[in-house]
Amino acid sequence: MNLDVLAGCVATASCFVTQVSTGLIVGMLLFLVASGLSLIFGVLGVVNFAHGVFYMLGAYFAFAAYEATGSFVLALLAGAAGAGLVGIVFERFFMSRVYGKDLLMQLLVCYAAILICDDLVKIVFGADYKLMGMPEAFATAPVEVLGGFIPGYYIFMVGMALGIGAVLWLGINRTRLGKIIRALAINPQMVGALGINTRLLYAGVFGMGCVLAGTAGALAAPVRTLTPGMGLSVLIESFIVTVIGGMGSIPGALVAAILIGLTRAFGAIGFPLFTDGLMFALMGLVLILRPSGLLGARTA
Amino acid sequence: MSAPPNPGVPILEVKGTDVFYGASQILFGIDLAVARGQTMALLGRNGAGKSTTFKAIAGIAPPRRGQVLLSGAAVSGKAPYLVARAGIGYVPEDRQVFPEHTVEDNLIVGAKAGPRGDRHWTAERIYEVFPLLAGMRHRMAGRLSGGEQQMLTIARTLMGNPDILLLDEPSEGLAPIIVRAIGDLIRTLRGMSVTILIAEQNMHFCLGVATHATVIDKGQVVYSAGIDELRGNDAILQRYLAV
Amino acid sequence: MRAGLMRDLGLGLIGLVLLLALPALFPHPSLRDFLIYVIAYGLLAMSLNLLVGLTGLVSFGHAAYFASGAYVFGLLMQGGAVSIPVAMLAAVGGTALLALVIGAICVRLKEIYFSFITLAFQMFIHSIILTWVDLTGGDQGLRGGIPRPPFLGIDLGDAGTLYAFCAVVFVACLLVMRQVWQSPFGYTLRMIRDNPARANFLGVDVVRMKLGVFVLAGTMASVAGIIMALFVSGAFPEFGFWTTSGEAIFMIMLGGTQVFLGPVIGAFLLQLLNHYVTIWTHHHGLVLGIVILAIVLGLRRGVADYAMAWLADRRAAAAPPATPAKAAAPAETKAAG
Amino acid sequence: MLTVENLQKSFGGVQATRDVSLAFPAGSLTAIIGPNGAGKTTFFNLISGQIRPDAGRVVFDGEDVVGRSSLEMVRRGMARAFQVASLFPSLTVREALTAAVTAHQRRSWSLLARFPLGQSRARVEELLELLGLGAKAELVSSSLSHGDQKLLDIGLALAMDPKVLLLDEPTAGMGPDERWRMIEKVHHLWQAKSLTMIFIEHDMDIVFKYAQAVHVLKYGAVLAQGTPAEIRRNQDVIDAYLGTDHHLAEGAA
Amino acid sequence: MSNGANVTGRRVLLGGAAAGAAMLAMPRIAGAQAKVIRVGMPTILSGRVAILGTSSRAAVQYAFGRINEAGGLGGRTLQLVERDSKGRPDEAAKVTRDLINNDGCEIIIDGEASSGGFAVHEVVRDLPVLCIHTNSETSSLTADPKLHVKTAFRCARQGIHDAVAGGVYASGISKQRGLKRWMTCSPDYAYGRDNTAEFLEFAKMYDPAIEVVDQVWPRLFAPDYTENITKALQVKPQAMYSALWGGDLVSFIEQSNLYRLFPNVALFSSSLGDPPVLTAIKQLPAGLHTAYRYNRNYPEKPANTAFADGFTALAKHEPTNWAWQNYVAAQFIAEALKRTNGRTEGAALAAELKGMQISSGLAVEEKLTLRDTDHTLIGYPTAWGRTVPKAPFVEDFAPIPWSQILEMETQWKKQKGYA
Repeated sequence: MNLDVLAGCVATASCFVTQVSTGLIVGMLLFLVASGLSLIFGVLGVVNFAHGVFYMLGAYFAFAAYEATGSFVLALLAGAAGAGLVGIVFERFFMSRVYGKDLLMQLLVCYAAILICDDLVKIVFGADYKLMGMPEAFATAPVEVLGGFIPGYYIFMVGMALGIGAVLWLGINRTRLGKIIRALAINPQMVGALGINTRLLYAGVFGMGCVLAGTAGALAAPVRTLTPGMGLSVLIESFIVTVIGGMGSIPGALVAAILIGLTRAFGAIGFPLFTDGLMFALMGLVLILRPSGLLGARTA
Repeated sequence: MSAPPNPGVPILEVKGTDVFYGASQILFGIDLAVARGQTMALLGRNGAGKSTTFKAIAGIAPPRRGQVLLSGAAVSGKAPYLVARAGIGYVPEDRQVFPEHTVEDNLIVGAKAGPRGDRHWTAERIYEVFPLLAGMRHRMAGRLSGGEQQMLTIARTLMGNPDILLLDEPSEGLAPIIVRAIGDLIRTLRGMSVTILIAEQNMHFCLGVATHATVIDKGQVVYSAGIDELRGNDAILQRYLAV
Repeated sequence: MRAGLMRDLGLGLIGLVLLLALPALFPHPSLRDFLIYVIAYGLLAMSLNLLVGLTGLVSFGHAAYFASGAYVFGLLMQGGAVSIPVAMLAAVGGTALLALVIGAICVRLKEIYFSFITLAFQMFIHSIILTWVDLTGGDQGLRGGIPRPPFLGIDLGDAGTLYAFCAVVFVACLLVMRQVWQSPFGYTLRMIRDNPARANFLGVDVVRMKLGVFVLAGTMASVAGIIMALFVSGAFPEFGFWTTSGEAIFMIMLGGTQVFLGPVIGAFLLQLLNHYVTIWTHHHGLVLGIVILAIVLGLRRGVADYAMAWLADRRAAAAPPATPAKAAAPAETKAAG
Repeated sequence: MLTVENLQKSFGGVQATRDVSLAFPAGSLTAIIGPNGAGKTTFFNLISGQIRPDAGRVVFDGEDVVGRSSLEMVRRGMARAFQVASLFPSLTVREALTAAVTAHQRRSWSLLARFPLGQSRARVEELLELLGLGAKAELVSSSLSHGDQKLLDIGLALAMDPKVLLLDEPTAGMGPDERWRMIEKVHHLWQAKSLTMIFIEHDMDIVFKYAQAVHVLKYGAVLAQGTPAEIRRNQDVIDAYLGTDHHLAEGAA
Repeated sequence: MSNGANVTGRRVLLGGAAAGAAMLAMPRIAGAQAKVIRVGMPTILSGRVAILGTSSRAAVQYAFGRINEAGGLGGRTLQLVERDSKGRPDEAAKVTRDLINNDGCEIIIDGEASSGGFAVHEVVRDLPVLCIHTNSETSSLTADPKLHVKTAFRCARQGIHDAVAGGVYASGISKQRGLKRWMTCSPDYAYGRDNTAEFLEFAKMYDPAIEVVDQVWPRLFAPDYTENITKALQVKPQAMYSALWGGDLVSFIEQSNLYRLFPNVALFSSSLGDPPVLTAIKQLPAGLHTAYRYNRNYPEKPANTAFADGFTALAKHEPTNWAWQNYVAAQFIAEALKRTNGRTEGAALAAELKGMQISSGLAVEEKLTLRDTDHTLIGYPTAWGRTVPKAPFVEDFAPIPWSQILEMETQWKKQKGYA
């Protein structure tokens, strides 16, 4: 433990700025993945244990598109859309058959999806490490803010994530479609009786959740190594975020992701030996004190 | 309301409908017709098959035999949402409002064009007809009383501009005084020539609001007539409605 | 019910004789290895099913107790101060204590939150194993093998004796679990599984009952861990990783949760599947995934449960329409009408 | 047997129970009526220990029991049945009753014995006979008819050998004939076991025919209490609940 | 794809009628005169480190293929049977037993990472066939006499050798450039911690001016290292040591590039010099220091280049560190079999392998030796070099003399109580 250093960092503008930005950088990709997880749980009531797969697929699709076209914009779109499409197929053909069944059935379908997709990625892309490479536009020196440094790509990444989060929030709370989706979460039969195609909507929401994970994967592809099975550690972290924030709550996912990000950023300064433990401890504490999470509505 | 394509044809027709749940048969050849502007009461004891008839019409419990026709076109076999789009506005029992939506958002979720693209029910028009809801438009629906929720569910379904409104047990579980207010509302809608089919156990309620009545028992239609005729038929009232 | 007990003891004895006879009839070491694997993972799956199938508690973190049994046992044996039976008792007792502490927190949570917190504790224990390198050897596990000094004239260094020992322990544990399954305790757990709130209103202390079975399941899992440690002569952090819990869950789903021996059948099938799939292809993830999908979406339940339901259907079809079918109709009418 | 004094409870600012004081003498049969949302079920939850009141006293069998858990209330002799039958779907009727009796006998922890325990048998047979479910003892609970499910729910409560039995809408969801059969049975049980019974009911015909006393709740407060005849004439009750056009108010039953 | 899968007549399955299908294999054609000598390989073929197994497998297949094409060993051919342990040590133990007991493998090449390696080691103690560990770098596996197994050898780099070499090299640079403030960033598990501690021990021994100002321990397989990198920005060390490897190292370097970390901090990496890592990194900064893992230009010998070309043709990528280790192990096995005239008993082969020397393109001088005292490989390249952005990615290899390494190793063993 090193509280003096921690206090010193908080008091120094350059360190504070850098570490806060670190927290956001770490937190924002987690937020994208976790918000997809939360959206799916909130509306469909299922836990998508295969969510990491869509993060991985987003990264690989982006990688493939970037290799083929050299366009970063196309790569992002390919990652998001590809993950979304696979998500819709997965929902329609597999996941939708275990709605309302017990948790274990859903767990196993997801487990199967993880096994199959990891193997398929290995067959198609190989077992070796891949990296998409940084687009030219971002190959600049980090931006200096109050003596702290923030890489340009990360500013873009955090901006994208926040923007997507804002659009998601507005979409769910302000648009008619969003209101219908919230209604679907509460009472799907009734929504159907009002003339709305609930199956299509379920697939759409599941796909949207996967688009969020895929976008995160695509955004990560320039800076994180691609390997089969790369979704796992992201899945576990985004689970922690979802549980802390409250299953089904997207604002909760944002708060928890930032919380985790800052915990890691300042934990690295103050408690370098226990940074990961802090995350688990935080989750355990939340589960014990407030099982439905910080902003979760459903009671446990 | 704009006129349906074939004015001579009943808006809703149920023909020889059998419904099964698993191996057990619930409905045995139900025949039912509702003409434009009627308020038809579907009467019967608990378990007689009223809700199942409604579910068969709404596409939730698809008939194994028989047909459901809307203005002469078959809707049976379609998914519930397609039945709703075809113009059947189904209000299930138990007042299923979206509790964490405001009153207005409940209406917005229900809003859709009618089967012929008509949109004569708007939120503003709803508030005229349901003045009680107007004052609560920003209230969470879950905070409304049982009677207010019942009105909201009816209003929400009207927002979909249906050709016919199906009300399943609108008086169930409500205090007698609220039941009367719901009755007043239905009479108002009747006055606006909205076609309505009501399933009820509460005979007295129905006698006050309906123009026609069909009585079912053990999954079969046993009587169908104008409401005044039923009122005078003590045999039917005694035998099937246990009054 | 004396008769039931005697019958179970008899069946247990027959099972044990079969288990012991198999390697004698087909004297090939790989059969023995295979069966020990089935025994260890079967026991783990059976113990998990006390929670999942009997009590309705879906634990995602059951492997923690498997690992705890293996590590405590392995460390005591490497310490060299105690004999195998003493180390086994200590490992089981230590794990019971661990399960008591963790369970006291976990069983208060419901449904998916229970699953999550058990998972969290498992990750916590796994990370302790990984980071406490001085004690556990970290990611490399307990190095240097686990000594198997003879006790009471039994030498577990001999592969045949080790197998026989494992088989006896296995059958003994099955009998213990069978007794739990058929006891008033077991039936009270079924009440909790079906409807905990109602059980509470019938004077059942739901939280304490859950804690009781949680500890019991933990101790049984620790025995499985001990068998595994004896067999591979080591203990590894993977024993306590979520994938081990996941496999145990898959075994009970594969075999069936409502038939007593379902999980063992699942363990057997999964080991068989794993064994052959890894031999014939390096895309075993692909194959295993497809098999899982086929079972979950095709059978929609474990094979033992499926077989039982199928038998029940056949019997129902053979007999004249039974009362249950008639009685069911009005209930459904009501639910629907 | 049971008295409550000045009971208060609010949920997130909404007063669900306001200053409720009621008394239920030993061996009485009392109905609680009121419009939806009047706080009837909340009242049951408060006295059975499921939720803790904000203020007030619950005196059960001469002792203040506020704050006791529902578990303890059951053990002290307060059992309840539910509006929607609350059963153990996968257990047979006999298994469910036996397990309930075993729990009542504090033998749930028996690990060494086999189920069913010998000492529960006579009691289970008695319950089966009392409920008239003997012929259906081996059926799985979930396959029972609606009425039998409600009956079994009451039977589970009776297995607790209660002093006070709370019934939440025992006739809910039944047809007219079935309703009368059900209430006859309940009435019979009340007489046979000399219980103190409190039931929530919407069917005024049943209430006025069987209840010895009627308590009317509205918006969480006591609107009226008295004999059925008094309640039927009570103008407040007519205004708030029965309404003037109710055929019962005109005395037609 | 799978070689082991296409074996015919390998096994016959009988479903046991009694206790629900029993598994049983027909006794194989055993003994010294079988036409084919089967070599089993438990390794990791799935998950994040699948490349470890795929490249190990390819290397052995390449070596066996060349031996078999040249007529085999006295008319007998070598055949590899590999099995995926999925990275689980207990699974590694199980498949190893199975390879020996069931598939008729008479020799084991243990292609597991360290943890699996210890598990396989214990199996070999039970079933004494010849086993060569090819991927475990943990020193204690062979250095600790308590763990000694008569028929087990290690044909892989050893942590302690690397640590001495790294210490010698790093201290040279630090003295020359005045690098006093050091930081470490290594994965939080036994290998990462041991490797880092040993490196620092020797670096400080040779240059006492070195001061470790901070250490960070990211989780193994962590996707993101930003908090560790920005920590380095705050600490401002002059040099950094990292035991990160594989995909983790690729992420770490690329993420550090975003912060322009390396122009200001001299990186010393134990694992950067591995071709798959070097080729995966899109913007490899120049001048990073790395230990040799594999390089087609070093040692500068035709045999090495031939191996690189041959392997690449088969595996479709450059050889990895694991590839050369397995390739060399296959050569040792072939030589031992030659000397035993095809006898495959573990004891007989072990007797030959003790102290065996072979000429190899991978030897830093002439020969590679399996040291008889502790059954471990010496004489392999322990050089350090500097990165350049384009192929061959690492240049200026500075060899560290084995005499110096062996001297330090002896001291270390005494200190540990191993000798």
